[in-house]
Amino acid sequence: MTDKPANDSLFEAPPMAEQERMVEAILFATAEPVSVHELIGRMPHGCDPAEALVYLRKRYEGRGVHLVKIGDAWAFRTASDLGHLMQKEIVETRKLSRAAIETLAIIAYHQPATRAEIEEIRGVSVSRGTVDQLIEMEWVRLGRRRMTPGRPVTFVVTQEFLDHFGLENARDLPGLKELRAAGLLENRPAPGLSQLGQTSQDEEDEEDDDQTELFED
Amino acid sequence: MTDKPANDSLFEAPPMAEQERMVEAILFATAEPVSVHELIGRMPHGCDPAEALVYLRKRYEGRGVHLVKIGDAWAFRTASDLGHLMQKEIVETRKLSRAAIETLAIIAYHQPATRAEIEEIRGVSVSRGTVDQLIEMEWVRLGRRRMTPGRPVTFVVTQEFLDHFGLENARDLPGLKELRAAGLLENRPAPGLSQLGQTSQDEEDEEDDDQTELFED
Amino acid sequence: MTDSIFQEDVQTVAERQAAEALIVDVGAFEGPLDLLLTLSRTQKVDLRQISILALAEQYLAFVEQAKKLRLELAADYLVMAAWLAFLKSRLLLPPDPSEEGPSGEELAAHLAFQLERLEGMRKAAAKLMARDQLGRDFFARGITEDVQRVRRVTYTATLLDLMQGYARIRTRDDFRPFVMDRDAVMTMEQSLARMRTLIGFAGDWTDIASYLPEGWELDPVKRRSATAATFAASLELAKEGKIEIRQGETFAPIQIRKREPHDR
Repeated sequence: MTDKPANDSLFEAPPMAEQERMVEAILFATAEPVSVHELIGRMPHGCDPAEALVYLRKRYEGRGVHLVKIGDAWAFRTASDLGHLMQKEIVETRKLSRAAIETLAIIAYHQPATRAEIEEIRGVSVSRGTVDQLIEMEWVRLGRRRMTPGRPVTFVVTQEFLDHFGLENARDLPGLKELRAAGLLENRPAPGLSQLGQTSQDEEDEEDDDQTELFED
Repeated sequence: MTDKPANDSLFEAPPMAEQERMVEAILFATAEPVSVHELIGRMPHGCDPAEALVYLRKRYEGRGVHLVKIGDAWAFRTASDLGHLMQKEIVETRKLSRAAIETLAIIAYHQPATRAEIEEIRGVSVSRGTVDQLIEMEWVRLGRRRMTPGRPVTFVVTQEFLDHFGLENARDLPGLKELRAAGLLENRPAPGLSQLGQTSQDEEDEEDDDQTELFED
Repeated sequence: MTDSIFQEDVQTVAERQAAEALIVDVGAFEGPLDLLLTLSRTQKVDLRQISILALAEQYLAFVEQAKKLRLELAADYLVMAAWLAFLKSRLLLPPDPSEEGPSGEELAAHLAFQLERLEGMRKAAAKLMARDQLGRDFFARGITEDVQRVRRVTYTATLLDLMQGYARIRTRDDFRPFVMDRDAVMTMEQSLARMRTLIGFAGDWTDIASYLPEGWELDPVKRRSATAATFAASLELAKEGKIEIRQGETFAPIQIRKREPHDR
């Protein structure tokens, strides 16, 4: 690969080809994505796993196993066109209810999302069990509290969610651009008094602009 | 990815490169080594996994993971020279135990000091582990054997010790008077014990003299 | 049966659509917004071109039908019905300039937005679930190796710790209660017991130093303690009349010998 000598260190780091081998071994040994930070911690002083990952990813292009990025972590995953060979390995995931799937999608596309926002979008109250199930599956976790009256908790998707759906990050969600372009990811409060949903404090200012934008033409 | 679609036909097996990908993915994802027999069962009709394994094994030669044969089954294994990467080191800095500090202090103030002397000064027996720990830390090393009956080993402090504590010499350690001046000593010393930094050997000799004087004719 | 078909023909479009919607079980809807979205599909137009007025009428007809069939409708369906009735009146009546609040168009636009957004999320959810999934379409490593967590503990101490430690020992030494030195101390009782057994063999004058327990004479601390205890025991034995005791001069060795009974 490369004989690029070790730099940025007082100590001699192993050659890049060797670093690539090390990253390969570490990532092969685990089912969980490993962050660059952890790779640095486990490899000899002066190593540059970020660079090694670039070479390694290239090496596995088109192979039966791919190197994939999940958030700021990396993992080997089998090529999805070979999934049919792995019938034996299929892990039965719990069947999600329609409510759970919709709730998950709303959290993923609107994150961070409060329960009130989820309810407003779905037009029904969200049962406690639905969010709990998603949290239990480790696809959803609590985000920062919203800085609005009542300081409601927010929900965000996790690295496990990204890993499960083969997403590098939440920006890669399918159809995200189109939804955003259509203005459907804006939190638009109901005009005046409405039973259909609560206005979210922080978005109130944008109210007028949004509406004209969408319905002008 | 190859452009040849997976072929499940009875007559035409996928090209060897594709078979190699398949074997790679199966061995990667399966929880135990996989036999050629099982590979044949899982791959499309007409495949020759035995041949694919030959290519695959070659491909992984010198890599971070190797293709190895275990009995009549195959599996990927971490290259043996990289086994050390399967450790995650957590460095934890702890304060030295009271016993170790006291033992160290006695050695530093009284060096060279025998175990018996340390025990005499501390008033309790010194566990083997305590001295071993100090030696392992390279703060204490063995000195010359004492020329007394039993020729006991002595302990002295090391250069590493001096470096750690910023001392040029163990004699630079503050004496009892200075410790008191610094508020480190609250109790008044017993008469005759004000001199600190003397080796216990000296004290012993003096005691010896006193006693002989008293009891000899 | 044919009668009823002819009867249906006389129904208005809205009524027919409401009847169609009713084919779907009410329980299958996830709230009034979901029902509205389902009803809106009967308009067979893009959601952006939907007639909110027509939709409101469809919904109200649905609720009417449900009431006729004595179907139990959850409260939020009825709330929505009331709101849509209000919206319908706003949309039909010319705007009253004295009236406060948003116009019927604004309310309708928001409802259209909500329907479109819900539809958007439904489609997004479907796309998400259609993606290749871990453990179904692609797989993680099957044989994993445990990462050993090696806890390396480094110990440290400061010069202050060292000095305090030393000071602690020295000061403790100075004031250590007598009993703490047990192992280097010989009590008079111990010495007395020892001498009682040994004295029988001591017919001649013997230095009391020779009565010290074996090994104690090598250790200065032990020797001092044993010497004192032996001396005190000697005095006790002399007092009992068991031994005689003598010393040539000041600091000369103290000697003892057994006192024979006939000496009395």
